[in-house]
Parts: sequence; structure tokens; C-alpha cells
Amino acid sequence: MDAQTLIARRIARELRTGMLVNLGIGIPTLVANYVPANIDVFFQSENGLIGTGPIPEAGMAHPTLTDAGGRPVTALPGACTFDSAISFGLIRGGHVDMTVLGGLQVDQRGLLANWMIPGKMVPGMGGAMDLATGAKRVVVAMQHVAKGKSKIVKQCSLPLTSVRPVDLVVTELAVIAFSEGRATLSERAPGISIEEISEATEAELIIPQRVPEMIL
Amino acid sequence: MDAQTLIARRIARELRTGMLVNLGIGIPTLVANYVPANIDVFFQSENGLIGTGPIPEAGMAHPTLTDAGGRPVTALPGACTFDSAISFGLIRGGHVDMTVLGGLQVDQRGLLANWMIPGKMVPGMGGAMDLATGAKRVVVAMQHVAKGKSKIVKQCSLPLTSVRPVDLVVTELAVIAFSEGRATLSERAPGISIEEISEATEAELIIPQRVPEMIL
Amino acid sequence: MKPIPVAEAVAMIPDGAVLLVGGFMGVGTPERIVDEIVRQGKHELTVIANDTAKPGTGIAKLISAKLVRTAIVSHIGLNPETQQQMHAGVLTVELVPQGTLIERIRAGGFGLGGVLTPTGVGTVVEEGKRKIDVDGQDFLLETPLKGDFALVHAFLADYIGNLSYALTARNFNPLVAMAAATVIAGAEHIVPVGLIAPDHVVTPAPLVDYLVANE
Amino acid sequence: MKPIPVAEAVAMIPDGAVLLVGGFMGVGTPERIVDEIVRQGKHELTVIANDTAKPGTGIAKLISAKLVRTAIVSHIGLNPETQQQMHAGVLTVELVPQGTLIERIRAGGFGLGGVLTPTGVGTVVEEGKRKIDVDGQDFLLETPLKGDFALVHAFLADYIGNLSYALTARNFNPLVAMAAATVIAGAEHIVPVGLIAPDHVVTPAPLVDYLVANE
Repeated sequence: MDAQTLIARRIARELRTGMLVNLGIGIPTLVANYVPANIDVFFQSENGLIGTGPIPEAGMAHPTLTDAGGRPVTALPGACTFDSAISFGLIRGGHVDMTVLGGLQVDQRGLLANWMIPGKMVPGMGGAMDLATGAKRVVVAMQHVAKGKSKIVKQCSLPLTSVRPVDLVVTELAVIAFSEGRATLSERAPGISIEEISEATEAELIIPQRVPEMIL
Repeated sequence: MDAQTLIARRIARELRTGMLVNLGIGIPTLVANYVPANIDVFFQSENGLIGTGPIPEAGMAHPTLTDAGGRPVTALPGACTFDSAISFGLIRGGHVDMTVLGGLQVDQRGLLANWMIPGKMVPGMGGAMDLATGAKRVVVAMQHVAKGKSKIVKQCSLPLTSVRPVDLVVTELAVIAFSEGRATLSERAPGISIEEISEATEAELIIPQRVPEMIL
Repeated sequence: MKPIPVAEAVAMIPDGAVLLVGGFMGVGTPERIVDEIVRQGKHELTVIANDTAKPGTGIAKLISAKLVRTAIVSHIGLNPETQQQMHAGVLTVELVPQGTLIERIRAGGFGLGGVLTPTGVGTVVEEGKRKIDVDGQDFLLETPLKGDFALVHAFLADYIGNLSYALTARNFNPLVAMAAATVIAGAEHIVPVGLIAPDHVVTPAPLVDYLVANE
Repeated sequence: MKPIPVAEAVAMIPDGAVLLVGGFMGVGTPERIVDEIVRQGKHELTVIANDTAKPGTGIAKLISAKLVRTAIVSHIGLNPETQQQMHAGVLTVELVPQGTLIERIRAGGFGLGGVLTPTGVGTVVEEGKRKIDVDGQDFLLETPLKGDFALVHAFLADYIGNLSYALTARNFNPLVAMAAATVIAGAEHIVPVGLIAPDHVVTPAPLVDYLVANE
């Protein structure tokens, strides 16, 4: 299983029936492909849709039914649409039960940087700051290491997305949970040792006596 | 013509095609009966309706089509409904071109008191404070004198509705316009002399050389 | 979401709860839920709503049954019982301008820290509140309102909880549905999923916790 | 309200105007109005909108034609030309979190003094802004945004200017229609008065100043 698939599958196991879930672009989007059987969730697209379904078959799209990137989507029965003020009221007001966001860095208190690299491309924060600040639960989907450097750092060197800590980071190596300003290694990827994770992690991790393998 | 009819008819002459107009309870409500021919205005009911029509015929009402007092109304073709946040966004945001409100007192700068008499009944301000503060033009419909006392006063003794001055007061005796903190007698009711108005008015009035009679 | 009996829905509300209630002079208030609250005799309630309606309708039934300790409303003029209980000191009434009230509820539901409104500046409404100058104009800082339960009345609901409203019965309903920990909704008609067009849904299903069955 | 030719509508927009534009990645932007602005070559525009779309669609056409001096948006990541012009110093881009941006526009249209949001606290977004403590939590005071013209794209319009929107093409449109001195709307279909049900109208007719004819 490649890294992205592993991360998406593991995060999909966080879904519970009835949840309103917002998926960011990149790896987070893949989570929708692995919703466990018997789990029914609502996917929100922040451009104004709840009940987002899969990408339409060729020739069956409509130009006014799109995701946050402007790409065609479908809507499931029971879907609803709304304006951007309501969309972000749902997000900021804590009505979104879980958001899955990409990450550039997460520090050991759980603070996330995911929206810009100074001096490089500045795409704009879009909805990321509102999602990271307002969603009931924030899960970060990212590779553990980029260009040889840990993305789970002692302190973010990149501009923060929010000062509200994330709840969970899932990488191709580990699941790390954040609470009360501390990072705890809670699961290992299949076949990955605690030592390998520690070595790939700049942040200080609390390592419990027993660190189970991810169930995917 | 009785006082209320005279006031309502005179105010109706302030209406212009395309205006969005909100009428308060009491005399203001009567204004809708005297809209001049060839003038098309939108009436807003702040409980969530634009395009309010007349009271329905017996047996032709619906319990969910009501005015701000909860009484049955009709809706004209092209009417629309909305929630209370939008309704007051229209009011506070200056999208209501004109509101007609009842008054207890208006002072010579144009400040209005119309929502409570301390020690007596306290109905609550409802939408009056938002209307007096936010509508583009505020017109007060009231009797000139109550219980022998002028209602156009030097300074309001009753609690203010807003510190934003009203634009026009229409009584059964006169039309008084307010601008730059001063009250100007701009019209007399038919058959009423300037002296009669001055005598019935506690506030200082600017009296131009020529004060025409109201056209009704 | 299988609709539940109204008695079961109301049984979840404890004495002392803060209720956000839809409706405007009784229009758009969930009457069956209100009736059941009276039947079960929930006490010491705080009611946040536009008004206390007219005797015999909507929120007025809660007032008449003396179940309300605090009412945060914009208007009580059509309900003499509210006035009597207020003067007798058994009911605390906080009067809020209507546009401010609905924005405070919205701020509560939309995760905002408050509302900056020109309404009430220079009047008794400003007492005890912070004034904030923005570009030379004064605004009152009005704080968010939230509730333990929202009581919502819709025209159509579907079986996952999407709601749409009828005409002037919409009023406070979509806003209170955003601002409470638990949302209980009644509807004139409960229809299969997919029968309310996506563009006509006003309150999205995930906001609704319980749908009251039409028995 | 008789619909007017798009050229006539756009002729009212002066160089240097502040435009509030509906749309999200080009979906729900009034393309014909945008095309006409390009044809008439309106210069030094300020555009307030969610994003600058992708090259060849919506607001991106204004960027490509170098008509925009300032863009107040939440996202420019899908439009490399915006980035190039920004780096070349010919285009000023003010990046605003999306939820803050839409609330600032709403505040402008709804007569509020600003928005108190937790979004951006402790990040670069808070630079130069007031922080307001409400009940022990910090919020940023974000100021209202208004425009000279709103450019709105609806699905249905009726001949007095009521508007309804289709699916995700709604987005910023109903909000920008509240926040501009003059509102110019285009629609997929213009229908007789009465054909849009009152509950399905999203933008009330009195807000719309000009309706663009479908030629």
C-alpha cells in the first residue's frame, strides 16, 4: 500500500455515522474513497454543498455542481446547497465534526502550518484557517518526512494556520495524538518500529508502553 | 378627513417607484392604503416578507403568511420571504429606502422616542431601534399634541429610540423636516395657520417665508 | 434519522435549560413541542426568542404555565401575562432590539465573538456594554447567544433532517438551529430523502439532532 | 425592470471602481459581464471576491487583461498569472481567510461595524488588527467590505429582479448583492414575475438595480 493510501485509509477509520466532515485538497480528498461499510457521513464542500458524492461519469456533470477546486462532483440524495457565509458558519461554529487537512509542519503542541512557504508560492489560505480554528476535530494527513526533514517539529518555522492545536496527525509511519500541549505516539504503521518513528520525528513524543499497529 | 387619514395620505406622497418601504404599526400601517396611482413600491414586513399585500378575504388566509403582528396578510406576485437575520440586514444595511414609524416624542434635532414610557407598559422595542438607526429615510407619523402637550419637543424626556435623527415628521397639523440638527416647518395642513402650528409645538421651528399647504 | 415521539424528545430537556425557540408572534413556533413541555412541566427555563407571542399561542403557553424564569426577547407587547409576571418579579425579561437579537443568536451559532451594531448606541440599550469605534463611528459590542436546545418548526423535513420553511414561519428558525447544542425539530410534513431539492433546503440535515414524529 | 444590454450595464462602471464579484473558482461568476468589462477595458479595478479563478474563466479574465490593481481574495493558487503580477508589483493582493472574507462582505451589506472572528488570531493575519477579548477569548476585529458595484450571477431572475441560484454557483453571490451601491445581475433565465416561489427567492428584488438582458 502506498503512503497516501495508507494515510487515507487510516483516517477513514475515524469517521462515525452522522458526522459532518470537510476534506481538504490532496491526501485528505482520498479519505472519501475508504469510508467503512455501514458508516454514513456527510461530506461538506466549503463552496456550498453538503452531501458531496463521487466524481460524475463522463457526460453527466453540471457546471454548477462543483467542489472547492471548481471540479465537477455529484450530490447524493439529501444533499443541500447554501451560500458561503453559511458554509463558514458551519465551519467556524463547530458544526463540522471533523476536518482533514494537509500539513507542511505540525509542532509538538499540535500547532499546524499548512498554507504558505515564505519566498515561494503563496496560494492563499482559502478556508484552511477557518477549518483549523473552528472544526470540532482537526486531523492532519501528511507525509512524516519531506526532503529528509521531519514535518513533526519542535516548533513550526513556517507561518501558522491557527493557534488552535490539531487533534490527530496521521502519516505513513504513525498516528500521533495531541492533547494538553503534548504529542503522544498512539499507533505505528504496519511493520514500522517505534525506533524508526522516533528517528523520523523532530518533536518530542510521549511513547506509551504499548503502541499498537494501525488497523486499516 | 380625520387626523390619521390625513397623516397617512400625506406620507404616501413620499413614496417613489422601486422603493423598499417598512411601515410600523398604528398610523404607519395606513400609509399602504394611499399609495398614489402609478407608484409601485415594495412593502417589507420585518418578520420576513417583501411584497406584502392587503389583508386577505375571509377564508383565504394561510397561517404562515402574516405581518409583524402575527395577523394574516397576502403576498403580491414577485413577493419573497427570508429569515430574520436577512430581514434586519436589509434594515440595518440601509437597503430599506424609507420607514414610517409611530412616535411618542421627536425633539428639535430630530431624535425620536417611540418605544417605552418608564413606569408604564414596556412592550419592547421590537424592530424600532434597528429601523430608526438603519433605514435610509425615517419618517414619523404621529399626532402633533397628546393630552394637551406637544409631542414635538425641545428635548425628549422619554427614552430615545436612536441617536440618528429622523428625516421627516408628519402630523395632522404640519410637515416638519429635519436636517443638520434643526427642525424646519415645511408644510401646513389644509386650513391650519403657522400660528396654530407654532402654538402646538414646543420645539424651536425654523419657519421659512413661504410655508405651503400639504397636497394630499 | 427515525423521528421520535414528542414526549421522548421533550424528556431530554432538563429543568433550567436554555431554549432557543423559533417563531414570530407564534407563527413558526413548534406548538406540539411547546405543548409537551407544558405537559411535562419543565421549570426554570430560559427562553431566547423574538417575542412571547399572544396568550394561547406558542411561547405564551410556557409563560402562562409559569415555566419561564428568564426571557431574552425583543417584544412582549402582545402578551399581558409576560408583563404581569415581569412586574411581579417572577420573570426576568431582557429586552433586545430585534436585529441585535437575531445577530447575537447568529454569532453564537456561527462561531463569532460578537456583533458590532450601531443599533442602540446612545440609548438605554448601551448600558453596561462596550462601545467600539470603527473608522470614527461607534458600535455596540453585543455578545453571542447560545442555547442548550433549539426548538425548530419547519414546513418540510426529510428523514435525514434537512429542513425547509414556509413563508413568514421561517423567521428565527434557521438561526436558532445553528446556535444550540441539541436541535429538536418538528415539521408539517416529513418526506423521503431527496424530495426537497438541494437548493430549497434551508437548514442542513447535520444540524438537526432529533425529528419529532407526526403521530 | 426591463433588462438592459450588457454593454450599457458595464458602461456605468468607471475606471477605478471597487467590484464585488460572485463566484467560486469561476463557478457562479457572471461571465458575460466580465467579458464586457474586458472589451470596454475598465482599468485600475479593485476586485473583492473569493478567488481569481483559473486562467480563461471568470475573474481570471480581468487579471489576464491587466485591469485589476487590487484583489482582496482568499485564494490565488489556481491562477499563476495572479502570482506573476503580484510578484511583478503591478497587482496588490490582500489575502483574507475565506470565512473572514465572506463575513466582512456581509458586515458591509448588513450595516454592522465589523466581525469578531477567532480565525487568524496568533497568525500573520492578525498583523495590524485590533484584538478584542470577549469572555476571556481573543477575537480579531475584521472590518466591513463594501463595493461600488456588485456583479452577480443567478440561475433565475424575474422581471422585477428577484434572484435564485443554482447549487454551488450560489456561493458569494447573495452576499455581494447586499454590499454594493449598485447591483448588476445576470441570470441563466429571466422569467415572468411570480414564477419564482417566494420561499425560493434568495436575493430580494429591491436589491437588484440592473438586470442584464440575455441577447
